[in-house]
Amino acid sequence: MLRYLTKRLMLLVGIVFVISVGSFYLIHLLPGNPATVILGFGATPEAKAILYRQLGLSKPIYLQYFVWLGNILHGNLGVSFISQTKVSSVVRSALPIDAEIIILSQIMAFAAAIPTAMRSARKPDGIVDRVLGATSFTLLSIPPYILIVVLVLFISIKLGVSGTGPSAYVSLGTDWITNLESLSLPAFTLATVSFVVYYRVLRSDLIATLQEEFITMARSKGISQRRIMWRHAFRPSAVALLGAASVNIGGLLAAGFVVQYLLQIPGLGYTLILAINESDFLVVQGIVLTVSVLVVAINFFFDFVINMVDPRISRE
Amino acid sequence: MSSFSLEEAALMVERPEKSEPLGLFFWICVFWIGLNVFGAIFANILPIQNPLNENFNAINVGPGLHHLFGTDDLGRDIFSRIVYGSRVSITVGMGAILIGFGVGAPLGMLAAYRRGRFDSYLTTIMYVLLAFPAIIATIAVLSFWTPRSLFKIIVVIGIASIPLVYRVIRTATLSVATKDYVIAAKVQGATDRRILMKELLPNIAPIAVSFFLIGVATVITLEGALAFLGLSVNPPTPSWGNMINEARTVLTQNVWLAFFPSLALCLFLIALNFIGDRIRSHFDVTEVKL
Amino acid sequence: MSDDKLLIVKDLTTTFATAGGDLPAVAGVSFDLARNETLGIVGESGSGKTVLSRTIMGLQPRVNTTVSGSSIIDGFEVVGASENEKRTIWGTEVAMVFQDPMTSLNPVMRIGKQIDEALRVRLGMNRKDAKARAIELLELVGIPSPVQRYNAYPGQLSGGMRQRVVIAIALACSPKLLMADEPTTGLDVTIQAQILNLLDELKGRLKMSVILVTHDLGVVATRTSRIAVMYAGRIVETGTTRDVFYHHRMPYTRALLESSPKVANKSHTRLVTIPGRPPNLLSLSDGCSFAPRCKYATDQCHLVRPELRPSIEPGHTFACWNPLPINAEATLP
Amino acid sequence: MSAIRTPLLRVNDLEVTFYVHGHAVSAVSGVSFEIMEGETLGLVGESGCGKSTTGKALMRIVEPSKGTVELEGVDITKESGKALRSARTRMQMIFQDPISSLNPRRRVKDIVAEPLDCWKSVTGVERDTLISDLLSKVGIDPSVYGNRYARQFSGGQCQRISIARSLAMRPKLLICDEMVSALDVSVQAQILNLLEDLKAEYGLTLLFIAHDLAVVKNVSDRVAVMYLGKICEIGPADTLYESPAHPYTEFLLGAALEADPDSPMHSQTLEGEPPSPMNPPSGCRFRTRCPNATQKCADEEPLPQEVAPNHLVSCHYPLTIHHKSATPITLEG
Repeated sequence: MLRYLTKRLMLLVGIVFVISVGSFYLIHLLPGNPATVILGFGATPEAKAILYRQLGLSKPIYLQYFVWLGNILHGNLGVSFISQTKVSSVVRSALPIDAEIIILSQIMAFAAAIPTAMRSARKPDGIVDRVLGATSFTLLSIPPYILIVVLVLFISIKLGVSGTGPSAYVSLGTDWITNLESLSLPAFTLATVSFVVYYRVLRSDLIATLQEEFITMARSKGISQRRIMWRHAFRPSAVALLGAASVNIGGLLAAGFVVQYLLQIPGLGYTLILAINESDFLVVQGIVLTVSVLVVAINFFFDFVINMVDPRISRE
Repeated sequence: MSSFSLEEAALMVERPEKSEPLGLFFWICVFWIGLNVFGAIFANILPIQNPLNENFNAINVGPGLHHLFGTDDLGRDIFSRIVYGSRVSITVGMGAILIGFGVGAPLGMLAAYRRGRFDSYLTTIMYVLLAFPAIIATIAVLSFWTPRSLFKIIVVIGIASIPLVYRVIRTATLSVATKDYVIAAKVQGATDRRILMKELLPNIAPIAVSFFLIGVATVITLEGALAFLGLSVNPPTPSWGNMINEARTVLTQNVWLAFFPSLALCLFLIALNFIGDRIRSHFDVTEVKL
Repeated sequence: MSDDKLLIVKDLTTTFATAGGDLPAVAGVSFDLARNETLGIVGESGSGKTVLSRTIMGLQPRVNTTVSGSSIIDGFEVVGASENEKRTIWGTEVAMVFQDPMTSLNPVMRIGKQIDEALRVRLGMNRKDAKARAIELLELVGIPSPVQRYNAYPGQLSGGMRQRVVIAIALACSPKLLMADEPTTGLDVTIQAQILNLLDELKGRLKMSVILVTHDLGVVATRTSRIAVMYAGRIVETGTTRDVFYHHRMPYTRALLESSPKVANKSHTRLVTIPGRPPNLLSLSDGCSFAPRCKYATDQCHLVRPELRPSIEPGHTFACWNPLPINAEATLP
Repeated sequence: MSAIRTPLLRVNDLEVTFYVHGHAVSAVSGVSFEIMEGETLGLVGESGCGKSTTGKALMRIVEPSKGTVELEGVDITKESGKALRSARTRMQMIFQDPISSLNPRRRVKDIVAEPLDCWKSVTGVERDTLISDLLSKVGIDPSVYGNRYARQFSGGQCQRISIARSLAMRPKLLICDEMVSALDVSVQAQILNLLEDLKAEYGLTLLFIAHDLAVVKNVSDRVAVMYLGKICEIGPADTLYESPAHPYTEFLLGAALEADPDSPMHSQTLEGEPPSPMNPPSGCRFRTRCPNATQKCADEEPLPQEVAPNHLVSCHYPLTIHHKSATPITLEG
């Protein structure tokens, strides 16, 4: 167990290193002078000189990386030359919104997927399973950006439910009820996207698990169906579910970006797109770095949990 | 001899036969994909209107005989825009996944067959790339790699899909490569090349085809998302994604504008996903979870 | 009279609905079992012995399965009982030791918890008592340092140790009938001997009846008092172990005994083989299922199925139109 | 059996080491034996003793870390590339799992023709006649089943097809790795008889690896017993079974179950389980379970010594040659 975690932790460090190099190098992949990229074409020579000093652009590239890395490690993501604000504070104000949407959506997705998958797995190819299967299959093929458009059209516009449409975002600190209202559609959309994946993965894994001999063994002990499902079948299958959740997280963030952008919710996604449109390079770099590291950290966390659930994994 | 042996019967006692027939809906889906691909390839030759042709006498017309799906706010024919728009979606979807398979599949097969150091190094590298949130990286690169073009989108998504394809193909090959018949072929004196082509490939083909189709569907979805974020091909070139994106601002005035491209996209995705899913269950490849 | 019968099986039939049609895995099996008796059920793969043992206790798969006939365990009719009703006898009246200890233990649950479970759910023990009892059981089945092993996962134990754990779980609620389905098939010979000795010893100590299901005649030869030989879902011969080995009448029993290689054979001894292969259960003829492979078969055998009929020894029955002659001497083929 | 024998295969000090999490595990540690032309050598042992690994190392399916394997005087461990591939065709191997030894997505004809196609040694017409001939020899009608896919066959038939495939290049040596252990007794007997027939017809030399002592005895001229990566006893089949010199062999024979109710119950069973090959005991590897072990067994590794002609044992205290009273067995037609 400890060996396994150490190994994974080393891999994590490696991945974060690659991400940092990638994010750093992003600017050099782009055509043109980095200073021009960051400041735009209309930049004054004075501004460029300041930037050169700040980023150490006259030094060799590996030294530039270490200067940059040193800054990052001190929580300094640079200062946006477009909005003149610290990138770290931009990230800090946007990040909680993403976190809230994702946590809400995951609670909904798990709450819906686990009981439905169990119900389906109990009688595969029964009526309930077929209906759920067809529903999940259709939902699988509806991209989140279409789903959110449909939801906005029907709930905010046709039904006129206030506080759910575009630009309706209210921060959690202001009023938590209106905050929840304003995030309900995005969270629901992401929940649907996740539900489909979780339901399908958990259902097929449960069906396989329920055919295992140890389930028959559990039956022969005379314990209840409910207990067999939760204690004997769900736990081994939870590994597959957690694995799916871990893989899902990257795509979920991206889907969250689109949804935020459409509803103008000032999370990382919306901020990122605005920054892209304004060619605010440092903000883009900061967000990409933050999100990447976050995804990797979440994956690591899931690894840890999976390892707790299934003792077989760390042994092989 | 009957084709059903007692040993198999004994197996069936424990696990019911899982191989499902392909069914009618499968063939409907195949037909639908074929139709879309046909339209995308021959859009210029087909008797449909010019998708860029603006007709100010027919703005925001509903579905009808003249304009099958109606027109948009510039009077352009939606039906023809959808047909032309499928070009972008299908090209990006197929192109990117072809890059992913072109690089990832041979590497995955080779790694699983060879094992040893080659496999462990390559798999570690791929694992690192896989942990890197590919979608975020795609957005980051595309946002600054201007001007955007179909080619660049395909290349970026294609490269991002390599580790995914690698992982799926490697896992699939691994489950086959340890079978005794592979050792048996080696013992017959078969070359590695022959083993890869004759013993391994036919057995991983169903998984590969299935994953290919589901991969195309995923990339098409992603292209749509990029279009929403303004990171895909630039208007006026139609794509399903940017058509929906443009239409959503006028949703209250003309629902058809968003409805038809959304429908085209969803139906295409359903067909792809269904075929992929059915191939997998038909060949009963449960070892690999896609 | 029926009081000393722990188990009465009558005309038990298990049919699976498959893609190829109805598959009669068990077709009209009847026998009974006295208290403290050990019965061996012998048959090749696909003969229905595993399905039979599961159907007896009502543990057959729940989907696409039809069961008819009767199986009464200590007065409880299993056939037709709901899962909830059957749960009242599972573990306490009848328990099962499964074939493959690799798959019959939950890989993500500590073995102690798997033993505890039955004690707590079925016997209502509290956590502490259940743990103490589980450790006792581990000790009973011969697991060294049971206190430490209590917290082990199945993956950390060898095959033989796992099978001991499976036995401990089966014995947790002191069942009256123990079904052992190929309990030693996957194990090495020396470990197999250990497990069989353990089962023998526990049977005597805990006063259980045992049904030992196996394909290996060597397993049942010295450890059972009676044997039932199965072929294509039916019992084709049954009697005391000695009668079946030495005075068998059914040609299939003879063939089975003849075709297994023996340690005492000289090297390069030619084995007697049964021509052909086991029948397809989906397309059985009306006659004797063994007829196509039987050298004594006549037209009657192909057309009419023989029912079990008595031989001269008490309790010895066989299903054959052209049985082997009565063999007075105790000899093996 | 001819009087003058030349060794076809000479294995000298073969070692195979696996790496598990960076730990060296010696699966085979210093195995030496010879197989004479036309002879069958049986290799028995319990799971994990390294018998299968030995078989695979001979063909270099797993790489030996040390030692030599000489086939007709040529050291295979030094070959590579085409020479190795060609050397492999002079030896062939049949595997335990008949189903997984055949590619389910290829036709029977193509499977049997695989070695011919690899080497392109024959013309199309020759190929077809050769395949038909081989399939008929193993009892599979080529005109009926030649075009079927392998997945449509039962275990016994798959094993027949495997045998046909292995004979296509007319090999000298056939390595049978547990080839009948997955089969039912009736089918097992058919395959064993077939193997003996083909051995005579093709002039084969066999290495027969199995865990079943009775099966090994039936086919082998000489038998080698393995324990934890080493051969502990090797000798002519009949004398080795009659009077084992190594305590482990005696335990193994004692644990083998005879299909006879009157066979003596062996009160003495081997206790415990084999130690892990990751950390084998010093000196004699069997000493941890051996009732006769002394300090000498822990300090010194016993070297093979001859207790009877051709009968070698690696034990400091070999059992004295005595004649066990064999179970009286009468053989009938």
